[in-house]
Amino acid sequence: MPRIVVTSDRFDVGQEAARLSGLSAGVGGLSLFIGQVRGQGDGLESLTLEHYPGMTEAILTQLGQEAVERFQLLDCTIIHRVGTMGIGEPIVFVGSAAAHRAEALQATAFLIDRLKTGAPFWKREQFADGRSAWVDAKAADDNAAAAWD
Amino acid sequence: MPRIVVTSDRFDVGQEAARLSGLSAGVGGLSLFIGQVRGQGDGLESLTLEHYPGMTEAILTQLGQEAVERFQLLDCTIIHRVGTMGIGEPIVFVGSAAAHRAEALQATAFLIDRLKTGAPFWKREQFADGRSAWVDAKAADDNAAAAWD
Amino acid sequence: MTLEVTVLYFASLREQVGREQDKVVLPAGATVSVCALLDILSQNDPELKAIFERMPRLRVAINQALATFDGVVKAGDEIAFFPPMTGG
Amino acid sequence: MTLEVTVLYFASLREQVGREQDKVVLPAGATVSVCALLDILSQNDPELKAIFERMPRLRVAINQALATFDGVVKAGDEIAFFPPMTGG
Repeated sequence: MPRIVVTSDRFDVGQEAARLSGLSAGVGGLSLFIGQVRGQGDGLESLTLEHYPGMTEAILTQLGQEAVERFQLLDCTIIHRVGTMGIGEPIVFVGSAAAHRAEALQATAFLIDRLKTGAPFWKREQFADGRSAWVDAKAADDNAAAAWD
Repeated sequence: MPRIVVTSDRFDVGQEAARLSGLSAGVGGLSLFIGQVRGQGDGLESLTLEHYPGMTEAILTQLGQEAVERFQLLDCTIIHRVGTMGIGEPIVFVGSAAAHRAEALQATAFLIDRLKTGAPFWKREQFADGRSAWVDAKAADDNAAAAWD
Repeated sequence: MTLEVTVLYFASLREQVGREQDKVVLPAGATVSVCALLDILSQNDPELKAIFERMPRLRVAINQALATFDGVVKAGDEIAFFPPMTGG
Repeated sequence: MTLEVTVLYFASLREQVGREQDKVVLPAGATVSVCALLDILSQNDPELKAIFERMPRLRVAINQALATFDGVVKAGDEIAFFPPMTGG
């Protein structure tokens, strides 16, 4: 069963890796991705993530199950934080465990690409000068997600 | 500077992730891969990794530098264990930090694909019945490495 | 049985609308699409109409699953409108 | 100055050879390729010749860098022979 967590708390990368690593003797490779708030040199100070409680968990569960089937994973994990996060703070964790590396690597890329435009999260940026704005959806992200269709 | 470690000790995934995460405010994505000894249901009990001291570190450093340039990484890490490891034990850690996810994900796939056939490590398998044999090189691994040429 | 549906707004849409949700009563006996629901909302509140018109990439979910604008809305459903998602 | 080179063997090759290294004295004045070095090793030790012949995918490194069999070997060099690598 995919491990799906939506939380305002930080996550522990070591613990998450240990869970995937210990799923079964058949695990040969883990692929982990961590997205964090990137300082862009434009005065950005923090991001606030809003989501649609209930739908978020449902979509992430479906996404995880799709990845398990498609890439023959032993399991996967998706953790997404909500609320306000400063520069350098983790936003999202995706992890895939498979018998072989190719499947694990592909599944993690699939999960993060699909999650960006397919799960009900919205980002707002706060700047040092007090400005604040919703982040626009990027066509490149739509293309990356569609490349897995 | 790529962090290159060849060791018989285990590594700490959380600490390695933290180093990459904290490199600079410009880090937006980390991609980590961990390879571990996979139980194959054929009586395999452990692997022993032999290497060519000196050349191993030189090759891994070159590989890391190539990844940093090619994928515009902020940095990367390669840790490879040597000696004898039981089923479920970690063998190799690869981590890449980039501004954006695509570069981090690609760099990690590049590093593990190239490392498998391009760095002087050799695996020997030990089985429960006392048998022991060197692992044959796989054509699929050569092809995966060559796909990055 | 009530013919009411719950309409939710998220992110920039929620901010523009100025509230998190509306309750809408569906016309009895009719099959109502998401498009028809948008018309009802727009008739009830001309400001909403203007907001929807300024948001060409509006997305919709019916009962927490992504849907299309010809999707059918039934009494008791939870319908959510929001801009393109920007997670990860 | 000595014309000696160090030859290292790794993994299954080391096991078959039964030792980790050889010292080889190069012929004075000649340019010696890796292929020529293999010939010298084979002449010195017929068992080595048989082992090399059984290993069609033999790899070579000169001074810890991967090399080809037409690579030039110089006095003082460290030449390593080994089977295809199987790391990761």
